[in-house]
Amino acid sequence: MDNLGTIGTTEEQIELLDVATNFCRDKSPIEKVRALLEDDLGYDPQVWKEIGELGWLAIAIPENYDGVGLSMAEVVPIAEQMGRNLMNTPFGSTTLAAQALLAGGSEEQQARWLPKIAAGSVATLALSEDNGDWDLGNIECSGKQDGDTVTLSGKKQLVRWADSAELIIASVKIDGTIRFALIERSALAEGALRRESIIDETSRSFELTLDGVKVSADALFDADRSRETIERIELAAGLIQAAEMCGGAQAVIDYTIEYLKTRKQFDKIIGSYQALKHPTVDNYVEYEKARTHVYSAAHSWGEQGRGEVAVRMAAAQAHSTYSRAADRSIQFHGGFGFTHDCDAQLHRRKAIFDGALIGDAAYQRSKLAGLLFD
Amino acid sequence: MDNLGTIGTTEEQIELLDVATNFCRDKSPIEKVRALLEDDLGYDPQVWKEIGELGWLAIAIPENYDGVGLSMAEVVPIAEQMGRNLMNTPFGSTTLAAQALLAGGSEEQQARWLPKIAAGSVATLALSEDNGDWDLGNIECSGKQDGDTVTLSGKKQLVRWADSAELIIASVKIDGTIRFALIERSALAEGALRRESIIDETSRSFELTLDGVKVSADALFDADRSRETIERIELAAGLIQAAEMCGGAQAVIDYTIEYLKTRKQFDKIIGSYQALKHPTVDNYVEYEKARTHVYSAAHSWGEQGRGEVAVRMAAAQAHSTYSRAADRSIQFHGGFGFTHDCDAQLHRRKAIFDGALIGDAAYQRSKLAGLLFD
Amino acid sequence: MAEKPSPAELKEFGEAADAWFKENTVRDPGFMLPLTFMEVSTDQQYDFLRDWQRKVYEAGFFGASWPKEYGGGGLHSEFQRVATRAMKKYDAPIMLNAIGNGWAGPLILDLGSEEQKQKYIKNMLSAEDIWCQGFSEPEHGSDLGNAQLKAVRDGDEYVLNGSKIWTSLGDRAKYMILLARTDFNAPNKYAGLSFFLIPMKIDGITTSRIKKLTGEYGFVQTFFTDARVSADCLFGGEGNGWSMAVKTLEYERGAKVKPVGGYFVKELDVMQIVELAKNSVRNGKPLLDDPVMRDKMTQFMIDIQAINLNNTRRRMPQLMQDRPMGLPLMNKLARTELIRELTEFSLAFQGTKAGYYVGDENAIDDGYWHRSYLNSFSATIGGGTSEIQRNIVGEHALGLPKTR
Amino acid sequence: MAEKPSPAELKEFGEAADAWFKENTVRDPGFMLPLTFMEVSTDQQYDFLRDWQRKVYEAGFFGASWPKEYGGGGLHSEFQRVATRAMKKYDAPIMLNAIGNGWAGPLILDLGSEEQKQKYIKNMLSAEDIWCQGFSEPEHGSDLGNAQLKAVRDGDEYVLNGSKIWTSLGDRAKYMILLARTDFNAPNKYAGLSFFLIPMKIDGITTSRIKKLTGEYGFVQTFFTDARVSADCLFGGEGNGWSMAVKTLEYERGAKVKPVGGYFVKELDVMQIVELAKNSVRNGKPLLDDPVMRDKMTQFMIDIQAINLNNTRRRMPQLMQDRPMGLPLMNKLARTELIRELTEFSLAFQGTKAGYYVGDENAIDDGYWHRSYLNSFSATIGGGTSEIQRNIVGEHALGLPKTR
Repeated sequence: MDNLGTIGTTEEQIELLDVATNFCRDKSPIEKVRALLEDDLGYDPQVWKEIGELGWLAIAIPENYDGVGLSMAEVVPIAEQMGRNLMNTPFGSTTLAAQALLAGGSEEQQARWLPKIAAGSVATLALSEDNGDWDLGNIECSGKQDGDTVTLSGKKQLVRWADSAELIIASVKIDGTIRFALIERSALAEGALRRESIIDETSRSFELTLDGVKVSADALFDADRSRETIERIELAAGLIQAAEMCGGAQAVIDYTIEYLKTRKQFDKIIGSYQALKHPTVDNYVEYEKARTHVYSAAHSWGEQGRGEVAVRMAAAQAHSTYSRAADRSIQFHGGFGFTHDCDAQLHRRKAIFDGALIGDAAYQRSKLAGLLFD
Repeated sequence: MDNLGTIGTTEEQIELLDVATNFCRDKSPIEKVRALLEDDLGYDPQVWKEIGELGWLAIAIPENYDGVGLSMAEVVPIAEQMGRNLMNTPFGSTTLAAQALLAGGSEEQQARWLPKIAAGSVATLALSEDNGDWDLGNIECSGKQDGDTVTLSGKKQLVRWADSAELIIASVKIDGTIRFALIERSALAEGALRRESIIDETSRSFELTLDGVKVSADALFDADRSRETIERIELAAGLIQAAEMCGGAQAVIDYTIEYLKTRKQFDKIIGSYQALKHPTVDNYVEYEKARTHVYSAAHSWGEQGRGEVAVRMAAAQAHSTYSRAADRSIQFHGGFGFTHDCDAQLHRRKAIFDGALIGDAAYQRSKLAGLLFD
Repeated sequence: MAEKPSPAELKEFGEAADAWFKENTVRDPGFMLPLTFMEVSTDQQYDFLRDWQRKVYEAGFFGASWPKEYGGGGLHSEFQRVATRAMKKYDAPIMLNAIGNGWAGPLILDLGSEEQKQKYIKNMLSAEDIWCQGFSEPEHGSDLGNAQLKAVRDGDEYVLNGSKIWTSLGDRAKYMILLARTDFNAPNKYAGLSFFLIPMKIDGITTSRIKKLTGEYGFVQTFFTDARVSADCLFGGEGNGWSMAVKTLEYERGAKVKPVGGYFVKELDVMQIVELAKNSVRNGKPLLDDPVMRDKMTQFMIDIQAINLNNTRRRMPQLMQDRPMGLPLMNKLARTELIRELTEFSLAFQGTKAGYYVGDENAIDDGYWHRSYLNSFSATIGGGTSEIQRNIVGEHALGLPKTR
Repeated sequence: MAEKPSPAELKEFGEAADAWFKENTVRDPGFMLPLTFMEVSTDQQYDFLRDWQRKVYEAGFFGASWPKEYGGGGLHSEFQRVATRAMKKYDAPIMLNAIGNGWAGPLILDLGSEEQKQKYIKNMLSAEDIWCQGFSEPEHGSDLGNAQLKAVRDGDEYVLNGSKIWTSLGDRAKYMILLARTDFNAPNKYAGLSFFLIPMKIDGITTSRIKKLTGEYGFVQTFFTDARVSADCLFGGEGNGWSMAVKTLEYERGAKVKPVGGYFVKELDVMQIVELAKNSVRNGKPLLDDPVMRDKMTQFMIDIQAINLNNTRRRMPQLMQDRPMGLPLMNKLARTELIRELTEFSLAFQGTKAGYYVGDENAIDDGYWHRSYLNSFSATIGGGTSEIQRNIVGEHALGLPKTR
C-alpha cells in the first residue's frame, strides 16, 4: 500500500520534545492539575504567558506572520507532553485556529490574526452542534448575508476555552454552502456563552449562541476554501488529540505501575500478580504502538494521502489505548480507584472527551477503511 | 423483546442426557477417536448399529413413521455428548436429512424414507458449492426436467458421510427455482464421490459430481416447500452443531484444566499462574453461557421467531467459545500443544469445520441483528 | 414452616401484588433514582427509597416469607417470589436496606437470640433501622481476613479502635455489622476475628464521606476512636468472626434462610441501550443501521440473554451436574463485567455529545450512561474484585491450584 | 572495522543487489515454501532453501559484513542492510541456517577461538553446515535454566545423557548448540549449566521426528545415550552455560556482533490477506465490503503498520528514552500474537470453504491460511511462550516485581 507512511524525526522536534518534557512536568504537577479542576478559567494564565514566550503557539505559523515556520510535526511533542501531564490549556484550540486560518483564510485575514496568535492570543473553533455528528459538514447553524453584513444564527456546542478566546472561528451555512466566519469574542452579546458541564474536568468548553451575531462579509473565508479548511481542521485536530492521548496513556500506565509496585495485598506486592501484571504489559505494548503511530503521523504530515492515513491510525490507536489503559487503571487501583482522588479517573474522563472531539477509534477506523481498501 | 426465548427441559431430554453421557464416554475413548482419524469410514459401524438400536435416529421422527415422536429438543443432549467425546458419526447428517424430509417431503417420500432412517440408515445433505456462501439459496447446481426424469448437473461440496449414505438430499435449481432432490447413493456413477481433505480429521466429507445423475420427478420436494425446507435445515443444523460445539468446548476446557493441575514449570503447578488460570476461567464462563443458550434453543425449538433467535444465539456463542477455548488450550499446553498428539488441535480443527458448516459466530450475529433490531 | 401454597392461592396473591405495584410504583420522581443501594447520594434519593421500602413492606410484598413473630409475613417463599416478580414487572425502585435485609437479617434469623430477633428484624424490614457493613479496611481492601480494627474487651464492653472503608449508607445507618480483631496472637489471621452488631450513633464513631470518581458521594470511611459498645454486640462468639462473615455471603446466595425478596440492585435494562442506539444518528442514519455497531450490540444481546437465563438455569439441577458451583460462583464476575462493558460501549453511540456529563442540558439522558459506566466499577471492584472472583471460580469451581 | 561507506558506494552496491535478486529470486518453485526455518518439513523444501542460501552467500549478499578472514564479505554493516532490503523487496525466500548464522555464529565470532572461527563460520554461511539448537527439554519447556541433560567429564571427553526437544532441523543438522548440566551440586540451577558446540552425527545421538498439529513434521526430539564428545566442544568454560545461552539471545537482538543479514522468518505480507478479503464473496458481494470485516481488517492494518514501524523506531534513540528496553523486549510478543490473530481471522473470510485443508483442490490458497494459523503457535509458544514474554516485559521493561 503506497499510502502507508514511514517514521522519522526533525532536530527541532526532538529539541522541543526535551524542552516540553521538562516544562510540562515542572509547570503541571498533579496538585496543580487538581487545583485547576475547581478553577473557573481552568488553566494558569502565567503558564500560558510562558507558553507564548517559548514561541510554542508560533511553531506552525510561517515566518512572515511572526511564526517559527515549522510544521505540525513539531507541535506533536508539545501536545504529547501536555497530555502526559494533564496540562490542559487553550494550546490545542489556538493551534487549530491557526491551522484553519492557514488553510482557509485570505492574506488579510492571515495577516491580521496569525501574528496575534503567534504572540499568545487565545483562539478557538466552533464546529459541533446538537446532532452530535462528527461529520463537520453536517451543520444547521447559518448566516444571512445582507450587503456587507452577515447575521448568524444557531447554537454551537463544545467550543473550547471560548471565554478566554479573542477569536472564534465558527462554521455556518450560507445559502446552503459551508463557510467559516471569524468572530471576535468582544463582539458577542452578554450570555452568548454558557459554560458546559463536560466529562473532562481538566478542560473547559462553552455553548455558543450565534443568534444575532453580526460579522462583516470580509470576516468570512472564501467559499472555495471551505472543503480544504475542513480537511485541515480534521487532520490537525486528529494529530494534536492523538498526541495528547498518547502522552496521557503513558502517564496513566506509569501511574498504574507505580501503584502495582508499592501496594500490598495478601502480603504480596500486587504487581507480582499476573492478573494485574499481564494486562498492564498488554496496555504498555499498545501504548508503544500508539506512540509509533503518533510520530509517524507527525512525520507524514502534509504528505498527500499518507498524511490522513497516518493521522487516523494514530488517532484510532491512541484513543483505544488511552481508554483501555485508564479503564484498567481504575480497576487495578481497587477501592481507591473508585474514588475521585485517584488520578485514573481524570485520564479516563479525558479519553472520553478527546474521543468526542475528533471521533472515537471506531469512527477513525471507518474513515480509514475507505482510504485503505477502496 | 418478545422474541427472546426462555429455558426449560423435558423428562425425556434429561433421561437422554444421562444415557448419552455414559454411552458416548464409554464408546468413544480418546484412543479410539485417534484410531479412527486414520480410518477410511471414520466411525465404528458397530457403534453406529448401537446408536440405531438406542433409537436415537428416530427421536424427532413422528410415531407413524416408526419414530419416537419427540422433537429436536431431545436430540440436543445427544449431539452435545457426542461433541464432548469427539464421537463423530453420520448422526448429525442423518438427523438433518430427516428434518429436511419432514419440512419438504411429500407423504410418500416421508413414508418411504423416514422409517429407514429411524431404523438406522445413513442419510445426508448436499448443499454447499464452490462459492463458499453460507446462504443456502446461492447455488449453481441445476436440474433439467424432461417428462418424468430430472437430469442433474454441477458439483456439491462438503457432503458429509456420503460414502455411507443410502440417501443424499441435494439442492438444485430447476427453471431458476430451488428444489430438493432425493438421490439414492446406489444410483451414483463410479467416481461421482471424491473424498475431500478437510480440517476436521474426525469427520468425513465428499465432493459430489451431479453431472449425469438422473432422478425421477417424484423424487423432488414440492417447489412451494423449498423455502420452509431451507429454513428448517438452517435451524436444525445450527442447533445440532451448536450442541456439538458446546460439548466440545466443555471437553477442551476440562482437558486444559487437567493439564494445568498436573504440569509443573519453575517448580510450580502451572495452574496456579493467573496468566493461565484467569483466561481459563473466562473461557469456562463463556462455555456455561453457551450451554445455557443451547438448552434455551432446544427449549424454544419450534416457537415462531423465538426459535431462530435462540438457535442463532446458541450457534454464535458456541462457535466463538469453542474456537477460543481450543485456541487457548493449544497455547497453554506449551510445546506439547504444538504437537499432533495433543488433543487441543482436534478440537480447534473441529471448531473451524463446524463453523464452516453452519456459518461462524460473526455470520450468526449478522443474521441475529436483523431479527433483533429491525 | 408455611406449607406449599395451592396454585389458586398463588394466583390470587400474584394478582393482588400486580395490582398494587401497578398503582403504587413511581418510576420517575423527577430526580435520578439510584440503580443500586451503593449509589444513594442525595437526601432526596435516600428519603424516597426509605419511604418506598416501608410502603412495600407494609403492603406485605417485602419480607412476606420471613417469620410473622418478628414482623415478616410468615408466608411460603413462593408468595414472596410472586411479589418480587410483580416488582420487576413494573420496574419498581430498589429496596434500600441491603445490608440489613440481605446480610444482617438472615444471620440474625439463622443464629441470633430471641431478643435479637425481636429487636432488629421488624425495623430493618420497615427501613426504620438502616444497616451498613464494616468489613473492608483502607490498607487491605480485598484481603478481608486481614482486618486490623481492634476490639478490646473491657468489663462488659468492647473498646473499638481503627477504621473501615467503603461503607455504603455509613453516614445514615443506625447499625453496622462489623468485622474486628479481638485476638492479635491467634494461630492464623482468621482465628483472631470476631463479629459484632453495633450501633453507629455513639461517641467515638465518626464518618467522612468519600467522593466517588463520578463526582458524587455514596460511601463513607468510618473511624473508631475508643468507641465503647456493649459486650452483647458480640455475635457468634469471640474468634468466630470469619465464619460469620462467610455466612453472610452464603445467605446472599439464598442459603438456609428464606430470601427477604425484592432487589437491592437493578438489572440493567437492555432495551434502554437499544433505544439509545436507535435514536442516535450518525451521517444522517440511525446508528443501529451501522453494521459494526449492530454486530457489537448483537454480541451484548447474546451475553445479556445468557446471564439472565443463567439465573433460571441455576435452579435446574439437571443442567448443573458437572460443576454445580460454577454458575453461582461466576455470576458476579460475568454480570458486573458485562455491565461495565455495556455502559462503556453506550458512549460510542453519542458522537460529540459523549463529551457532556451529568448536569448539562445537552447531555444525552442527562449523563445517565457516563454515570452508569463510572459507577459500574463499584461492582467490578467492590465485594471482591473481578480478579479475586476469577481466583474463586478457578479454585472452587474448576479445582485449579491456589495462587500464592 | 570497515569504515563508513560513501553514499555512492552504497548506491552502487544496492543497485547490484537489486539487479541480482530481481534476476535470481524464485518465489514459487512449484511447492509451498516455508515462512520460517521451523516449518521446513520436506526434502524438497530443505534442498531448495539450502541451495538458495548458498547462492545468496556466494553472490555476496549474505554475511557481507562478517569478517573476510572467516568467509564473510568484510564490508561495513550498511552494505548488508542494503542487500537485505533488496531481498525483502523481491520477497525472496528465507535463509535456512537460522541457528547457525543467527545464534552460534555471532557467539563464536564474539568469544570463540581462532580455530573455532576458521572451522565453523564459512560453512555455516554457505549452509554447508546446518546448525540446530538444544536448549528445551521435554519436562521443562519454558524453564530453560532447569535443563537436566547430563554432561559428565571423562578424560578428554564429555559423556552426554538425556534428551532435548523442539529441535528445528535436528534430523538434518551437522552441529548443535547444547545447554547441558555439568554440575548437579551447584549453588543454583543456573550455575550448574555449561554450553557446548557438538557434532550431531555421532554414536549415542538419535532423533525422532515430531508430528506437528498441522499434520506435518519439522521438529525432532533428540536423545543422548552415552554420547561422547571431545572436551573441546565445551564453549565458554564449565558453569558458564547460562550466560552463553543468554548471549545468543542478545545477538539475536543485534548486540555486539554485526548482523549476518537476511531473514530466517518471513514478514507476513498484509496485502496477501487484503487480497483474500477482496476476492472472497458473501451474499454476492466482496467480503471487504462487509463493514464488520472492514473494521476488523482495518484494526489489523493499524497493528501491522505499528509493528513494522517499531522496527524503524527501535533504531531512533531520541524516541526510545523513557523505556529503552521496551520495544526490543515486546517485539516478539506483539509480532507473534498478531500473526496468530490475523491468520485465525483469515479463516472468517472463507465461508464454507474454511472446512477444507491443505491438499484439497477446493481449499483456498491450498490451505495456506489454515496451515499458517496452526503454525503460528510455534512462535507464540517457542522461544519463550507469550505468557513468559509478558513476564519479561513486565519485569525488565516496566520494573514490576517478579512472579513467584
